[in-house]
Amino acid sequence: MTAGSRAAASAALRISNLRAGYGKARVLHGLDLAVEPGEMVGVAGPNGVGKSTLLKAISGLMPRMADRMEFGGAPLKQSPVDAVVQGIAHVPEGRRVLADLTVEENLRIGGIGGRVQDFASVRQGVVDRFPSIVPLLHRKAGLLSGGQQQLVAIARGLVAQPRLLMVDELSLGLSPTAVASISAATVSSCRELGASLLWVDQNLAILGKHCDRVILLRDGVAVDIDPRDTGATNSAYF
Amino acid sequence: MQTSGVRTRRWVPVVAALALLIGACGSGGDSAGGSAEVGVSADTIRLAASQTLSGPGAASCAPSTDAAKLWFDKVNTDGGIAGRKIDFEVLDDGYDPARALANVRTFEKDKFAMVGACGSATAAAIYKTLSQKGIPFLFPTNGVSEVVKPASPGIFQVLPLYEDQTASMVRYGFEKSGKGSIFVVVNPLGAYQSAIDSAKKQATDLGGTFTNSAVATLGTTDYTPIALQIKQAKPDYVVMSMGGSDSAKFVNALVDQNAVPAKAILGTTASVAGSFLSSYNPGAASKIFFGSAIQLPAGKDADCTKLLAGTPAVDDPIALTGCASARAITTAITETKDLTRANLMKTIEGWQKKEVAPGILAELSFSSTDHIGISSLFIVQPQGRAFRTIATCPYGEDVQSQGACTAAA
Amino acid sequence: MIIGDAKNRTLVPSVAIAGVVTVAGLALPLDPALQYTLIGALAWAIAAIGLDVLVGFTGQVSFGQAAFVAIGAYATSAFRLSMGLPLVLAVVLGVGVTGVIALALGSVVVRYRIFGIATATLFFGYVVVTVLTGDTFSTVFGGANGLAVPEFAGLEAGGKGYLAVTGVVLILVVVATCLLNDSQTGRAFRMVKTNEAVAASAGIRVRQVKMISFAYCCVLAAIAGVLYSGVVGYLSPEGFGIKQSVNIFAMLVVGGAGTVGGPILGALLVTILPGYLLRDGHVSAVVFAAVLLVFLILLPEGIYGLVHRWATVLGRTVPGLSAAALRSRSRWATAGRAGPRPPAETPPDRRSSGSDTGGLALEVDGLQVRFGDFVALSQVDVRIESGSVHAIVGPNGAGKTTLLNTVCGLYLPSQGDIRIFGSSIRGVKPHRIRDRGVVRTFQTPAIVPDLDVVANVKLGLDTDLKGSLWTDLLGPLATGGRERVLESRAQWALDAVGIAARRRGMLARNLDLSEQKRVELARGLVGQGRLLLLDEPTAGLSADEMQALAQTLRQVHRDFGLTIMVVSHHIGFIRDIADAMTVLDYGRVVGTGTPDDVLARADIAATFMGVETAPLAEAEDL
Amino acid sequence: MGLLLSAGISGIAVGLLYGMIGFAIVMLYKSTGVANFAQGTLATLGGFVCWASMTDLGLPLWAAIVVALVASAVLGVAVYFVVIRPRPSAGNLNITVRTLGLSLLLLAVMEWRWGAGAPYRFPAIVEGTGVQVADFVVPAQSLLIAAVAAAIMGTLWALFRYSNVGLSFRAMAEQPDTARLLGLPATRLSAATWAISAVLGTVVAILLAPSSFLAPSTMESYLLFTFTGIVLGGLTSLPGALLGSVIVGVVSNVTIVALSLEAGVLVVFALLLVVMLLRPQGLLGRPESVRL
Repeated sequence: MTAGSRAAASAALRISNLRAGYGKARVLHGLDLAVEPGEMVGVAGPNGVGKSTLLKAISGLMPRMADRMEFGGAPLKQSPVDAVVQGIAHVPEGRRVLADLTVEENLRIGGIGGRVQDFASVRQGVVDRFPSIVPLLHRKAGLLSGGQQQLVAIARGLVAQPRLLMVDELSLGLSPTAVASISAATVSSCRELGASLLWVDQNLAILGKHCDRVILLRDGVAVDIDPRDTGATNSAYF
Repeated sequence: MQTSGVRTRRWVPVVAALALLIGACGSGGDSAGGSAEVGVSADTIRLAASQTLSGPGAASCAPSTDAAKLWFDKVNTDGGIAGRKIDFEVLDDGYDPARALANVRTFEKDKFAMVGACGSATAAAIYKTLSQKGIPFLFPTNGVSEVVKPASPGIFQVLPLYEDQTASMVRYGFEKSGKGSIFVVVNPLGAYQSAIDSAKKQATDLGGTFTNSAVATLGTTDYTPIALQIKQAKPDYVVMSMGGSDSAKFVNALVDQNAVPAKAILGTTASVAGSFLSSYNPGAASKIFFGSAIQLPAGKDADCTKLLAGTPAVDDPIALTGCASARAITTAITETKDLTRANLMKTIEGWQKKEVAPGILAELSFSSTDHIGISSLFIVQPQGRAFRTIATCPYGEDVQSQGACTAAA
Repeated sequence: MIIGDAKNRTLVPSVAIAGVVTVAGLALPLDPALQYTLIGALAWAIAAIGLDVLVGFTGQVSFGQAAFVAIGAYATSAFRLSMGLPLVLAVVLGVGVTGVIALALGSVVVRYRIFGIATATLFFGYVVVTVLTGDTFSTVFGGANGLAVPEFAGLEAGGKGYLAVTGVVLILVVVATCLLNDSQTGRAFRMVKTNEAVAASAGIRVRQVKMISFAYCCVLAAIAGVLYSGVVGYLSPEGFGIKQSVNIFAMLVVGGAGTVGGPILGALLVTILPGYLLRDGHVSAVVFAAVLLVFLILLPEGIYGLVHRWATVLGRTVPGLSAAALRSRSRWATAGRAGPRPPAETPPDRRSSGSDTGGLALEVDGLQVRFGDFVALSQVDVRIESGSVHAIVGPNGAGKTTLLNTVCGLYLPSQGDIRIFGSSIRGVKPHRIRDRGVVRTFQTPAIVPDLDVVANVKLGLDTDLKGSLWTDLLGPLATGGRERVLESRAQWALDAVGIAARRRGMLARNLDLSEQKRVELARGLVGQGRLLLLDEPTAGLSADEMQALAQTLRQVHRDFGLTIMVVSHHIGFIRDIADAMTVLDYGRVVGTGTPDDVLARADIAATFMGVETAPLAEAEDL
Repeated sequence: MGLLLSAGISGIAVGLLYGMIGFAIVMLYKSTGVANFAQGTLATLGGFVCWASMTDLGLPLWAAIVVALVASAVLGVAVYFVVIRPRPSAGNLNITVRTLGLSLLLLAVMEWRWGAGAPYRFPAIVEGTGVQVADFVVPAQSLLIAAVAAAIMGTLWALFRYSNVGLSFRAMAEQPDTARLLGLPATRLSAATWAISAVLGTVVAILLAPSSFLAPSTMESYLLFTFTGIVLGGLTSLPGALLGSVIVGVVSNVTIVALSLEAGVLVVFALLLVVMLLRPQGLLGRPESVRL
């Protein structure tokens, strides 16, 4: 495809005995997780179980302890800046687009922190992959609909040329059609870029449909489940 | 309650520490002089000053006590006064009358006399206490009339009040360039309202007119608005009673706005300072006339000129005044046989046309009812980075009795 | 008796500090200059305590405290000199004038946060100095040259007698401030400091509380001014400038903000160190600023906190000291037990109408809420039957919390109307809405971390704060009866939500999350709440805790017929307790009815359960 | 009338100076949440570095200005790391008071080192008679001030609008957490903000010093009016800070000329209170959504 798609070689994420939480309230107690290069991994679980905490711990946004925490063979430092440089892009829960900035500026911001050499071509690659973003480029991100914002947030993550893209609650507050189209575009982008995907969502069905592997978080530890069996598991925790 | 143990336990050490602190401070303080007069022993005379050493006024005030210190040091190296060395302590009051008063309270137990320093407000705050306790307060720079008029016991000053100075300057201006209209600008130095009123009275008495006045806080950054007012009013004279650098800023604003008055800018001793010379715009120099307590440039052979030679203070009128005042103090002490506060005051009250700092100060005369010593005011004009004396005007308590000024040679 | 009963944290050590300083000053043969400085320090300590009430207790700021000291001092002196009033009358009038000016300025500045209040008070300080210096009032105030203050009833300015008077006034101020701190007003101060929005929805008149705090701060400044003017004997504008305001601020920072004893220690250090020990102006200015910065950056708890920390460590290591502490503990504990014990079960008065059944508790009609260009809620209609449990569900960002905030008055609707028990809340302030029985909890528990559990719950009873400042200043003598009622109701509410008795004396910050949520719920229950708004009460709770909460809610709902409006993500929880539910998405209502009916709808199930079916009617095409 | 018009024009000149300081304060406040009460003394210190470079090192004016600007950038960064960054959990009030403490410290150091000879006459960067507008002579220095103010504000505007650094500032101001998540170096950006605001302050001090002279407390009264201008303008609005400052300058100068210096202070304060009462969000600020 375009220049943007060739750069990223994927890398493996290895975590063992991860502990993290907010102040006194510990959320994760000794979690093990591995994401292989190029693997699409979904993480499901009810509210408050620590899905977002997991992603924040990986990107270094919150304090954590672990016996091992490596990405591409190198240890992960406790700093979001380093995580981005190492090739981890984090699309936070609730999109968190920069409301006062235009969509174009949001994309530019995504390219500042990372390991991007040729921003223009990377950006072009991402925009090509999300054609519906083109007419929005000069609008303020805060005025977009939820689905459009989610798209911008994911595109903003992708322009950092990640080797691992982490998406928190992609489906949150979106209509099923929006969820379907954004999910498809995200997964295919990752596959083309050769990036792994760590996708946290309450919507187990959508994870099952798109991911290679789905993990269920319960009481701060991870249980692998069969992605084809997600329908049955769904009602278990609602 | 469950946790009350932790709560109550904490105060025990707090209080213990506190008691230690107070105790430590308290043990510092008792010493009593054993001689006949407070502050005078067989080998020492203790003098002190409360001076503006910090804050905006520090730069223009500090040189006076610094120079006094130099003078006392010289006296000490020369053997002191009748075998007694002078011990001189200066405390900072930051131009805050309350702090000045606090300083006086620390001085009152073991100092013989207070050496005057900067500041009308500080002098006004402390003079009553000093007077009541019989502590001499020698030659402060003060513009508040109640401090010296009527004469308070022990309070003597060299400089005339600003209200008398503005009147004298108006008189000098009218004498030199003819009568006209005046605009008065003052900083709140001393009784500034009286300074405005007396200039106004003098101008109208002499057949001139008063257009307006303005008051600006000391340290005002932008004098443009006042310059604009003056430009509108078009007075013949601007009369000012302002601090050194404020005078310079004000004069500069007048020049910038083409608002320099037709005839002259007349100022008081407060403007005669190094800070004026270093900052004024010489464009208006020929129209500027200031009253000065000291002759400028000072006589080459004067003790203080020699003492300050080689230091930047030699050109600083305030330092020269400080040194000359210190010289007057040592003269008075030397002339007092049995050194008590009362005798010192008598010595000074006895001075008639006394030369205490020839080449710098004019002759001083005091009496039991007149505690302002100066007998003539020098008129100085800035020239480049120095002042030059261009005339001498006789000065007396009664403005009407003042004679005509004589131009300097 | 007062001391023991009030179980006040700060009263004993604070009075001890003030007392020791005063007694030491009286007993020791002090150097006159030190004695003079010490009296000044005690006077400034009063101003610093006042400022601490505003800053440390209420979380506000003032950079103009010295100006209020000046107003008190000048006004009193002017009443004596210009009008010839006797001393006592002049002092009363002088302090009163200061209070009135403080209320006037306070009514404007309390609307602002730090930046605005700091600027306005800083400027006010400048204005006061300018007016005092200026010639307009120079005949009264002496202008730049200042004003000589006549002696106070024969007390020598720097003498022991004056020291004794100043010390006694300081001790009285300390006692009053500690009592205030421990009263309902004091608790309201803390709550405002913690979170103004939460305080407002708990029924606290936030602006009024801030004004009380501001006025108290300034009145203490005025008292300090009177004492200071007497010891100095001379007033000039110079001494009350911005620099002195910063000095007072430094006193409480260095001493320990948020305590009563701290500012006294700070005043001693800040006044005596530069004024007496380090006499060189330049050195003391540099040392002073450096000390202030070191405390701000490295020791924000101040001397008081530092000594307390040492004392705790010391208490563990030195047996004698801890034994002494133990003795004192048992004594206080006995005193506490000896006090009147509230009856264990005293449910709050219910309204005469009895429980709310029949009619509508809440009607939301065509509600629209906008933030600038963003429309958070549009055309929202909700009806909640009295006595029912109604759930609001929807994805993040759907507008659920916005809806709660609008119902309790924190946000203004741009269109539409909300009626609570039949009457509109248009233009009604949050605390008034609270008075109508609307009680609210928050997603993250909005408790006051540095108050104990019981005090936190008492805050929910803030319905008759008005006019209580005066009685609060008198402490248990005047408020003992009310406090007992508060105490018993708080204990009852804590019983209701199942907080163990041994946890109730702890600081709220030390509780775990589910307990904090229950404390918040207890605060909601304790007042005469009729409509309970719960925002994500289940977030972060384990399944067991959630079940326990559901049971608690069912119980209070049954016992008191409360109407409950609850926002939650947990469908199971909602099915468990709700009679009806409304589904929000993109700020609009997409479904309403009984939980079973609504959740049976395929489109809604899709949103929440991830079952792919036909898109929602209003779904966007990206 | 001509007099008041002149006063108004002179007020605009002063207001531009307030506005430039205000720009620096608002920039810091927006991106780091700190109201910097040390802005004035930091600026004065920059002015003194410039002055000392000329008198002690004998550098020509332009070189001294360069030295001062570089030194203030370094100082700004140092202030951030030593005074502001440690213990961020202490809260905004604590950190705001830290800036006051810093201001006292810098003032004390300047008094110690340079207080004795102050105020110093500072060389004007441009000489000349200036331009006559109505009755008012706009001095050449004021024209320079206007030009520099326009250039600085234009540059800052372009920086914020177009450059990656500016974009990062805006992201940090809007959502600090998200900015960190996107790998923006928050620490370096904050340090840079402090450097820029210190440099801006020094520029103002160097422009101001020729007319108001250089003394440790030179900027104090300016700072008060600057903060007032910011509150009038709306706290977080850069154009608001400029507008508010110019209004303060004009109102103050017109009142001084029409009435008295004292009245000038009182009228500006009254204006502040009226705006706070009637338009709490300031002239160009956004209203707060929560009411209490």
